[in-house]
Amino acid sequence: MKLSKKIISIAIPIIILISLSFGFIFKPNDPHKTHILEKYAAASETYPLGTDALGRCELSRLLEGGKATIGIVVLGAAIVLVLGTALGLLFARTNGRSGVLSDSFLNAITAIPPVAYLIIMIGIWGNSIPTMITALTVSLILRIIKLVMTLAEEEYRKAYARCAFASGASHFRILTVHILPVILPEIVQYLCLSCSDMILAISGFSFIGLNLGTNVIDWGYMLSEARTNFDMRPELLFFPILLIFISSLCFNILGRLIKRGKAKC
Amino acid sequence: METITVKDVSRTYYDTNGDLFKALDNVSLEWKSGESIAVMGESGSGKSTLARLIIGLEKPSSGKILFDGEDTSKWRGNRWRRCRTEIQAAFQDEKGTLSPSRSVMQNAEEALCNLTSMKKSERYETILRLMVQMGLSNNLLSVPVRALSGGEQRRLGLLRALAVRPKFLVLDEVTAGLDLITTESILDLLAEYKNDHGCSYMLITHDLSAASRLCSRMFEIEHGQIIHESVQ
Amino acid sequence: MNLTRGTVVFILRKILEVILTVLIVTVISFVLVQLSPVDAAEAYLQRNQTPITAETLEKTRCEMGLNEPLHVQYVNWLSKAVTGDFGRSFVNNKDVLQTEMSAFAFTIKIILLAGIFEAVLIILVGSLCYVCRNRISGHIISALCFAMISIPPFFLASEYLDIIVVKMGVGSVVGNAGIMRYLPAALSFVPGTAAFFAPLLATNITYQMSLDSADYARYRGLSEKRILFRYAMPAALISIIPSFFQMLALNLAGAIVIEQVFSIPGLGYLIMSGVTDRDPPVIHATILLLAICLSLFNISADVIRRIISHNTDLSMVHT
Amino acid sequence: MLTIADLSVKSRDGKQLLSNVSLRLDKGECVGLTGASGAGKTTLIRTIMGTSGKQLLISGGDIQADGKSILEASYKERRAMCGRYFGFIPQNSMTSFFSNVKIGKQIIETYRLNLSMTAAEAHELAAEMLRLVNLSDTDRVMSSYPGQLSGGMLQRVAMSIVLGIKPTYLLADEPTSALDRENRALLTELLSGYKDGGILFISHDAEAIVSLCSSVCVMEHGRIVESKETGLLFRAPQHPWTKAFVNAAERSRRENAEWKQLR
Repeated sequence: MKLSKKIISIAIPIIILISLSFGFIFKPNDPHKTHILEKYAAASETYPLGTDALGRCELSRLLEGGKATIGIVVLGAAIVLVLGTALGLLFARTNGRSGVLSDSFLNAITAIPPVAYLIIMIGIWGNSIPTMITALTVSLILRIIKLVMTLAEEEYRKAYARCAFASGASHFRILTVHILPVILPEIVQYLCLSCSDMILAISGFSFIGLNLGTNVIDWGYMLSEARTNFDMRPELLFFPILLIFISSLCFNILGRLIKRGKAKC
Repeated sequence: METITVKDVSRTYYDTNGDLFKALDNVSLEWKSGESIAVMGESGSGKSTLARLIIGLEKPSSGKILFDGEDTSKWRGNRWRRCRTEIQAAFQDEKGTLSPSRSVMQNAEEALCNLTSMKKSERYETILRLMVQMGLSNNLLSVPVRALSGGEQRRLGLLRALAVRPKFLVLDEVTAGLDLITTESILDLLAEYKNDHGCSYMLITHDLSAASRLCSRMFEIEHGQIIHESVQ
Repeated sequence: MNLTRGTVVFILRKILEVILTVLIVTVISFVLVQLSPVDAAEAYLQRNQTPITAETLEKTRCEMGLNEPLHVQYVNWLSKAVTGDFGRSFVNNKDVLQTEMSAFAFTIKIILLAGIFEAVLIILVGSLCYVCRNRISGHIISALCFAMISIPPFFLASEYLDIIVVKMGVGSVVGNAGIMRYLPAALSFVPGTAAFFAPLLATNITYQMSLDSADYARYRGLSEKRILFRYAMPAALISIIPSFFQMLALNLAGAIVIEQVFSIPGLGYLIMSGVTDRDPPVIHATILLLAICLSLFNISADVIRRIISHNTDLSMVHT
Repeated sequence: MLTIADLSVKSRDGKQLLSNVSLRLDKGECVGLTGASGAGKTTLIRTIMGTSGKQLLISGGDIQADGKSILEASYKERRAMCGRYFGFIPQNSMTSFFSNVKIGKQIIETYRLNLSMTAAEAHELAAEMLRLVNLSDTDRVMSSYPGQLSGGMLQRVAMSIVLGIKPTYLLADEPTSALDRENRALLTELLSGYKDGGILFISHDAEAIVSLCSSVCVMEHGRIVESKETGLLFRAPQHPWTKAFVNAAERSRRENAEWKQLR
């Protein structure tokens, strides 16, 4: 029973995240089409959550927004997970000698939090989905490579790695077959927590105007729009922030569950 | 392989605040096949370092280790792998010498997978036979490694090394930290295996009774130097 | 603190790392500006409504020194930057160093103010979390904290402005002097960070209280309160400080968004305006300053972690 | 006289840790307690000391110290007995002292709490006791951190604390298992010299048990399976675990003796 309880508690956040990022497939109507006549329409059959200041369907905009905000983060995280772990294992020094210069270089790069890199890149290139994805992956991947290297080197010094070597296992086999399953939970956990930070950062940027391009809808932008006529329809403000909160919460929950799962096993 | 010679080997490390620390100070000894030797000394005397050098986990700072006259310090990974079937090791490290993410069966067959071309079924049989011999019940096979007790983990480490029928077996403190009864059972098992398969041990320990039971020659090591050799 | 050879080497390495960070980040910013779609010279001409023709472009580019190859530009900039001369802004021709310093003053005030509030709140909520760790109230508080982490600071800031200032008329949107200028901005960081660290402090105190040393202290006759306040609490607090500093670095990066919401002319504001107006000297100088601040926060976290791990073994549960 | 009568203890999640344990410990007497690891020995110490709060539930039996039941005593009274009335020697003193506080400070704090004396008197007593456990360089020991001293020295510091306070009952939880040969002999000698109270000596170390304890109890899964005078136990063990324990102890004693003549 215990194991299935854990699987369920991991499955729920994942299902929520998937439904939010792929919800746009089921959007009732075109999020961009404006119907000035039906401005601020109440919830109805055609507009399940009513319409916004320009009469656009709120629900479809929310679902479209999910694609942008979470889609980018999840895509970036996937790239970072695969590439970062591979590069991290590749660079892990198994001969025990730690190069001072390369360590300092790595520390230097990762001293800057990913959000700061995001700002520098977005600021200079202007914000668009490709920029956001490259900025996100580049800044996160550096940290993942450093994390994987430190973890792999730490595990390599442990007795079981020495024993595996004495049993004739090659470096590659020790790193992938023996060490990777041990350090993978921690990598995934770090990624989940970073995704949560990224969601807040992305929506923050588009909230202050650095949005993902003119025709791209995302929750931060919807939030800043809804803010202007806040007292007319407060729930227009409520929906986006609720979704930002839920998606960030799901990533945090995933991160914590994986850690607790790791701590147990 | 017939003899392993250690010719005035020294090994130095840098300790935490960067000063040089001599773990081994030109040690020389002969280890012939068919003869078991014991290396005795208190913790920190350098005996585990000697074990790691002989198995090729580290390179000596100076001096040579010869396998039948061939200098091993120049060997690369796969050259070591070729001689692994003849020399194996079992370590003590209480944090566990078994791969935590793999099951008991996967750990047991690690040496067999890497060194022999045995098929899955063959490997399964050998492991089962050895499990019975070691007094480990075979329903432990699919259990994760951390569920095993200290004694069982030690025996599994031994089983993994013995599975490839090595001629030389380096045992680094395999009975340390175990209660008297489990120690006894492991020593009985090693004695019995020695008579059946003629395997020669290098027993590294600070436990006098274990050494006197299994080994004919004993070296006492202190601060990285062999200070006394005696024959039983 | 005994300055062993190891510690001196460590500090030297850390200084090297700060320099390396700064160099890398400034190179990145130079390369990115070079690759940026809009050319600084063009933007300058547009601003001054002079017709953009081949030779006017060429002339302004010469003035700006943008015509030399990238590495020459970088070396010139760096050599001048070292002496504190960051050149003049292409937009308002003011000395860049002045604007940087005043912007820096704003941002640091916000971060430090936030840091103080966070520290106080962490200790209070953390101890509360520990005291009622086995009761329902303890679980409720940690669940609340866990949820607070996911509330974005910029939302708290915008809600403060919309509801408290506009609706209830308390305080004013712009132009409140003195500390009131930074307080709301600083306070918008506090809930998120405090909510992250409070349960962490509680777990650490429980960890410290369950150690062998605590047990032996009990057997030696020390009372539970004495062990808690003289040994467990300080140890737990000290072991949190390194990651607290790293969180301040994160707040610094986040401040950029908050400053926009409150329109406080801090570093974030400067980066945004520098970028939208295509003003390379301001961009490079601000990014340099940001890189220095961020790496200093990061390095201080490492130094503290080293001091902790060296003469004490306050191993923390997790960062 | 410390008498434990049919003590049964359950953990919070209902696991039965001790079931009707009975034991008597007189002043000046040393009773050995041995058994496979996880047999409940540490639980017994925690129950006597009464420091585990809600984690352990007493489901039966009683502990009488000098005629008064300590289970009925208030929480405050029981905590006051720790250190003053019940002494303790840890198994691994490397992790038992606060690693970020100087040894001298920790000793003086213990003395001042238990013997209500001034700092100067406590410092004087500490120095005297350290010399008693032949840690003659008292200033260096008292001004160093636990991390800077060896396991053997720290164990002797713990012993010096006990000698200073002279508790009526001394509980020793595997004091010799983490030590090498010389320190083990030294600590055993110090323990044998302690006549100011009863010692409950928990250990696997057969040699120490033989030289220190007048009677030995063997525990298995929270139950006392055998309790005899030491000589009788080693001559005629009944319980299977005791038999194996005695054989192993006998064999290692003989081999060590042989090996010594050889050298």
